[in-house]
Amino acid sequence: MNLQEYKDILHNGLWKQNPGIVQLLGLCPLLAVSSTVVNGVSLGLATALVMALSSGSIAPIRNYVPNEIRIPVFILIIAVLVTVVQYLMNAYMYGLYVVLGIFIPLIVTNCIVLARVEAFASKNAALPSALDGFAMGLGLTAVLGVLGAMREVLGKGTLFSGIDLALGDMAQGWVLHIIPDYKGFLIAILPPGAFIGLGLLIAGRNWLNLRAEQKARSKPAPSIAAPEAAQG
Amino acid sequence: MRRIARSTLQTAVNLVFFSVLATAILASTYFLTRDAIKKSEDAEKLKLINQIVPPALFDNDIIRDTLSIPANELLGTEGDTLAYRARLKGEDSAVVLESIAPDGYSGRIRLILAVRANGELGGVRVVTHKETPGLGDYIELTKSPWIKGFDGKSRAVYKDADWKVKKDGGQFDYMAGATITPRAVVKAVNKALIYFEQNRDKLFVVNEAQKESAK
Amino acid sequence: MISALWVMVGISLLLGAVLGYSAIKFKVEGNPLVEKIDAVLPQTQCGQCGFPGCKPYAEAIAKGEADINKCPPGGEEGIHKLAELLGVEFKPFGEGAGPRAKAVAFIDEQTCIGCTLCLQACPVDAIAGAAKQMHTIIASECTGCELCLAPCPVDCISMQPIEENIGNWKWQYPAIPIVQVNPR
Amino acid sequence: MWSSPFITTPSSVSQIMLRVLIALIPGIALYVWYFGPAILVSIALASITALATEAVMLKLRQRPLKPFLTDNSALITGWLLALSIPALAPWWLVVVGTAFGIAVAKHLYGGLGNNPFNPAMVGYAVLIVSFPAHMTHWLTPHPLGDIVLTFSEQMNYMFNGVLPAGLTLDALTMATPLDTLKTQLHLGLAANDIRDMPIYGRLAGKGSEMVSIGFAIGGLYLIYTRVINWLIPAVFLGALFVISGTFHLLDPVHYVTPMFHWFAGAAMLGAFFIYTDPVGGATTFKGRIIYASGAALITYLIRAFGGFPDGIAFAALLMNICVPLIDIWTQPRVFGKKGGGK
Amino acid sequence: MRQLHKFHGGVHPPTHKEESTRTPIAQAAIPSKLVIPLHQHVGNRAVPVVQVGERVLKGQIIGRPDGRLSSAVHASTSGTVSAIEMQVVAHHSGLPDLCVTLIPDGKDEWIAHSGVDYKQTPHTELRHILRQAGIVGLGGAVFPSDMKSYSNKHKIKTLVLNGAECEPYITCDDLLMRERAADILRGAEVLRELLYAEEVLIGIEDNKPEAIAAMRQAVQDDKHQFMEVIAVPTLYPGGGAKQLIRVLTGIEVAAGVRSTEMGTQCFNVATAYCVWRAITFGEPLLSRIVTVTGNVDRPQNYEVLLGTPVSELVKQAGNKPDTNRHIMGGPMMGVDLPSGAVGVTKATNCIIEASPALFPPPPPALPCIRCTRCADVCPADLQPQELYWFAKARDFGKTQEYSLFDCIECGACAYVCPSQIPLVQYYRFAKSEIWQREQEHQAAEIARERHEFRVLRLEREKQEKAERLAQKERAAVAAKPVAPTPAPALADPNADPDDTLQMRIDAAVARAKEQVAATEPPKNTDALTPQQQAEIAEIEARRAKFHEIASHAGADDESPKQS
Repeated sequence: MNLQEYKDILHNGLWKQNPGIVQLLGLCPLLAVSSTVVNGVSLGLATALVMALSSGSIAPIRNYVPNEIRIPVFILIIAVLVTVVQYLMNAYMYGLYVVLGIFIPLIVTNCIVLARVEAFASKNAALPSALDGFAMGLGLTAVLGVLGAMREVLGKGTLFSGIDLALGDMAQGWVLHIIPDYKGFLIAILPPGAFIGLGLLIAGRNWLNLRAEQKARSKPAPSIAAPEAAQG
Repeated sequence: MRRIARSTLQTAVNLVFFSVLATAILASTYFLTRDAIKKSEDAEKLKLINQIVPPALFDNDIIRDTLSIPANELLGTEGDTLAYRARLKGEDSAVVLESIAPDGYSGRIRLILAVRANGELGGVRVVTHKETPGLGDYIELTKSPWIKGFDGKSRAVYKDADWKVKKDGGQFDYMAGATITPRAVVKAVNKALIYFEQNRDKLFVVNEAQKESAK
Repeated sequence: MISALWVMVGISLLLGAVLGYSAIKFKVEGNPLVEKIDAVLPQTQCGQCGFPGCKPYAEAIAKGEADINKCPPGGEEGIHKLAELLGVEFKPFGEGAGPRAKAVAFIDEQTCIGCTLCLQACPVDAIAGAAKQMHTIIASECTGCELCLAPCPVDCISMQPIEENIGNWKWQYPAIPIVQVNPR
Repeated sequence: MWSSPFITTPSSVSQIMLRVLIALIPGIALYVWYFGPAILVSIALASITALATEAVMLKLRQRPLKPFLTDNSALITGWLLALSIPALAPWWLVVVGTAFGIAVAKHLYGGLGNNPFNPAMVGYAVLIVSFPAHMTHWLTPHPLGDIVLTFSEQMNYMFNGVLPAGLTLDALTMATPLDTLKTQLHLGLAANDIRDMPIYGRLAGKGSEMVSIGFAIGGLYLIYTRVINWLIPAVFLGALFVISGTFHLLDPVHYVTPMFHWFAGAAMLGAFFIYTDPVGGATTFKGRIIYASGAALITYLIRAFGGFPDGIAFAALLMNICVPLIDIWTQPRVFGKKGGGK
Repeated sequence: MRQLHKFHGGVHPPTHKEESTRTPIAQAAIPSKLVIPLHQHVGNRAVPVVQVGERVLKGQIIGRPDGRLSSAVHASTSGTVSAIEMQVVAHHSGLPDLCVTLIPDGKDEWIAHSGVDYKQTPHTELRHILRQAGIVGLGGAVFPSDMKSYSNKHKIKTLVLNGAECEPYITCDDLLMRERAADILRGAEVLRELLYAEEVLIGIEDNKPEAIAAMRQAVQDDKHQFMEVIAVPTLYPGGGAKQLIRVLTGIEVAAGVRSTEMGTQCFNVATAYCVWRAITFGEPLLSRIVTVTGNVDRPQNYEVLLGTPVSELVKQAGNKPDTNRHIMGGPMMGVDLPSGAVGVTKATNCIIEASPALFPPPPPALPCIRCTRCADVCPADLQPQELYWFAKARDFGKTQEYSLFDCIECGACAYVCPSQIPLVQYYRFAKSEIWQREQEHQAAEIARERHEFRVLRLEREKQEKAERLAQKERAAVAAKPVAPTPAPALADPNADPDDTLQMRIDAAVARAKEQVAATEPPKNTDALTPQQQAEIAEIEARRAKFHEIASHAGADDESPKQS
């Protein structure tokens, strides 16, 4: 594994195969908790942590797991890691734990976690696997953050509301009121806003990609080989 | 046939190995975080209570100084609820009650309210509700300060007729277009105060369990 | 705590047993995917994909050894069909590997010496003739694969594009002048 | 080469849409008569917003402006939206709703003809979800309100949010007849007693019932000029009548008469102008029956049991989603073939 | 009064029939040249049987029918064949097809011909006469009438005679019925006999009262007992065969079903007229009635020799300078002719001279708003808006699911479309794409089979060769003392060892090069034994045959132009 390959892994997770807006995996929590930046980023980071841990821990044992029980064992490991994260959050970030609620345990069933384990960690060494899991998680976090910001600003006129839940009381004053005396555009906060926002994000990414492609076509550039996309 | 049996056994043993490993990890995390979780939960509860019963009003362990109240019509409850008692230097200062307003626009509204020993309201907060977002949800403190209008009110000053929204001739504000929700809340708070009046003596009784834990 | 452990052990014993049993019992042989891919390919048997015929290419795709954009006679539409069938992304033809205009081979009979080399090259037996006798392409059977061009020692075979006539003429896609999307 | 047929009827999309606009006029006239001219400002504002949004979106999508700006479809969206929301609404309410409808519900789906949902109803849904409080301030009809705002006073409120001194919104506005009915039923009153309240007229709400009649007249004109098919309005009103009638007969204390349901709220507007929107509507004969009766059922369920006072818009959107499926399953029998559908 | 039925949909375009019905049918002048396409009918193109420079007589066959489904083509007047070549014909594509150009000598000299008494003649012979006379459906479908005039073991109850003529502008059948009703009915009687039909129903749209009256009079005069003239409501496309059968009998003939299977058959009135002329007088189909209307001074019906160039025909009606195109057929289903030079064919019922004022170019199409006006008027009960949607998206599978091939391309949908979408064009596009795909698919199937067979064959040959070698060895071992082995057969080139083959090729290459250098005649066939010459002749014949197969591949009507 050379540096370029690590770079590719990062590029894949954050942009090329972004789970949120390219692979469209794990949309249920994505849509449900992205009503504010803090919620979105927190769940995103929790997911990234789980993904890095699960990919990183499954990769070294991948050769010892018989094929018949591959999926059960993977799920088992993911479930354990998620529960550990859940306990930790319950203990040390209780406010956030309450806000994110059911979506923390639901990380287990978030298909992006299993998808990366299956597609990448079961074929690669521990370090790149952990990086891949983390990069994918970061990609998801980025989408959650941006979507959360869009919805929060439009819906409430604030940014980082609830940041004290994640970082403690000292962060209480960090909330930005972007638009003072804002009436609130509720649909942005409500579930439809999540769908519309995600649609716009996907469109935006495709547009950027198309533009980059056109630029590349006008002056041929060396194509970057990338690991195959995970499907499912 | 032997091949199948062997494969079956092998796979089962493999899976058992992994699950025992997983259980062990889980168990250890559980024990490591158990106390911290308990502490955070209590801290969170205290935070909520502090909103309606300022810390200056009590010096007891209010989280543990509880009384179980069976289902009651005035409180709108349908099962046992807990009342938290605040005491300052041994004197009863306030009680925190749970109440349910059954007739919100879209279902029940769960409230907690603090009543001071003198019958004044320490404050009211909405715990859960399903009112229309943007219309009936101004009863939440995060959306509007409306709920603070209850602070300091008592049945000594406001008679039954006053415990209504202004539109119906009472004393309480409401927002145009959403009157059902505040009506329900005002009604529920008034009934909870009546309950307090009727059961005042019972509410502050120190039960045995409390005595034990106070030691 | 202990009970939790027993539950886990019990469940994993049971599930592991079931999985181990079914892994042997319900093993699936063969690969129906190859047939499906082969049905999409145009059957020119031209070998332009680098495989000796359509079926071998289909097998290679099914195994994941070959890209889906290696079949010029199938055109972009063929790639789209393969992409859909396999659930992968569309991949355009590489530089200069695109499909050419449909054509049939034609033997210049004045030059043909009747060597039968083209007969042996033709994957669909579309050339009629025998040794020392001049050969002729049966145009209706010719797939336009061009495999006969190279072996001909006297270069008497050429590809003749199929011209448009009343018989094979097609209605054009109606042009809608109103949608003037600038080519981007 | 030019291909047959070489002749066509002189009809055009623009003309069809214009007829729909014309058909809205009787209802609007009665609206002005009973509720004052504020609605005209709303309509004008919605029209300008609709055209401006349409133009911007066309430009962004690199489509020619002229044929689409003159097809009158954007105007219909604007007018229907303005008629669906309270006339005495702040100006930005109309603007946000119309712009959202045209930009998101119409152009992001591909513009005229490609929108699965009725853009006006999407705009309405967004508004009622986002700004429910503003969507409850309906003007009191002329014969009821003691205070009548002048035109300039209405404008002042819409654009500056300032009411004449000493007046509150409460004094000028009221809940809709459907909303009032719902509230009062909630408070335990019987339907009959509620209907005796002064805000109700012979059929439904005072004033608004006349507006409904105006829309019905316009709708009949559309059927007469064959701009719309008679089937959808007929089935919708018929189904609404049957459903509400059944409930009314079973329990007259809690369920009002079918007539009330016909003339209250947006039922007439929906029957003739919203459900008949061809783009998102069912196209087969059987499909239209399913579509319209489904809309009637959803409308009634929302009115009688739901969280919103009226259900026309949500019924339209929900049935819009079902249209592709309905159309697939109700394909008519092809000439000479046995059996229909697939 | 007969109970009439209805078909779904239909439109009422302005008829424009009055213009061309004011004067009786005129005889068009013999033009300066005739361009007679050899493919004027459904089926295989006729094969030319005359030579350039040959003098032909009126009624002489110049193209013989080729194959079962085909029809003869005749010289419309006497004259000299000046060319047999590819020329632009009356077809949507604007592409050329094989035509015979005839320069009339003005004598209009008939070839010897005579008719038969149909009652005394076997049916097979009657059909043969029709085929040799080039009789095809003159309503526009140009299906060979001989193929339509037997019942295929089905019991035919009703013969429908189509005089509806529903398309605007066209009045040729109207005038024919007014002026030649008796012959039409006699032709119909022949067809009825051929089909053993119980009754003949003659459907005429009620906007042609004179024709109805004339036909009724003729029925009475000739005492046709199985015939009835029925006025049907004027509604386009009521003159479509399926629609007329539906209106008159209530029977719906689905796409892909022969009407004979449903017990009916339908002929155009003009076809019936030609049948009568062909049987009783031996006159082949040489001319037809053509309405010349639109942007001309004197709209009128002409009896026109087949092959008359359109521009020469319209000159007789007084063409106007602002004419920008000629439409063959009606405005709903007609063909925009690629040029005025194309000859009138058996399908040419009408020539509409179009000007921008008369037929303004279509305005730009707007998106479909699913108003379903098209579905309301579709006579085939289709959902044109769905078909359009899928055809536009090139989702051809879906178009077939929505019964694209039941579309009769009547144009009613496009006529009413408020968005001015060229719907029919989309359907034609989708249909021709599907046809092509179908052909390609079949070709791929055949190629696969042939390839698999080849692989099998090579395998087998290899095996056989090995076996033969083994056998030979055994035989050699066994027969060594007796006799030398016979020389190996030279006939099987595959059995030759590769090196000898290579040697022979090299020799051949050298020979070929020599030939080219010496520019010898292509066949080095001097000094050959008669046997060799016979062999060569046989090879040549085979080659010619292959060549023919090769050049006719794919399209059954392609000329041998590849060589």
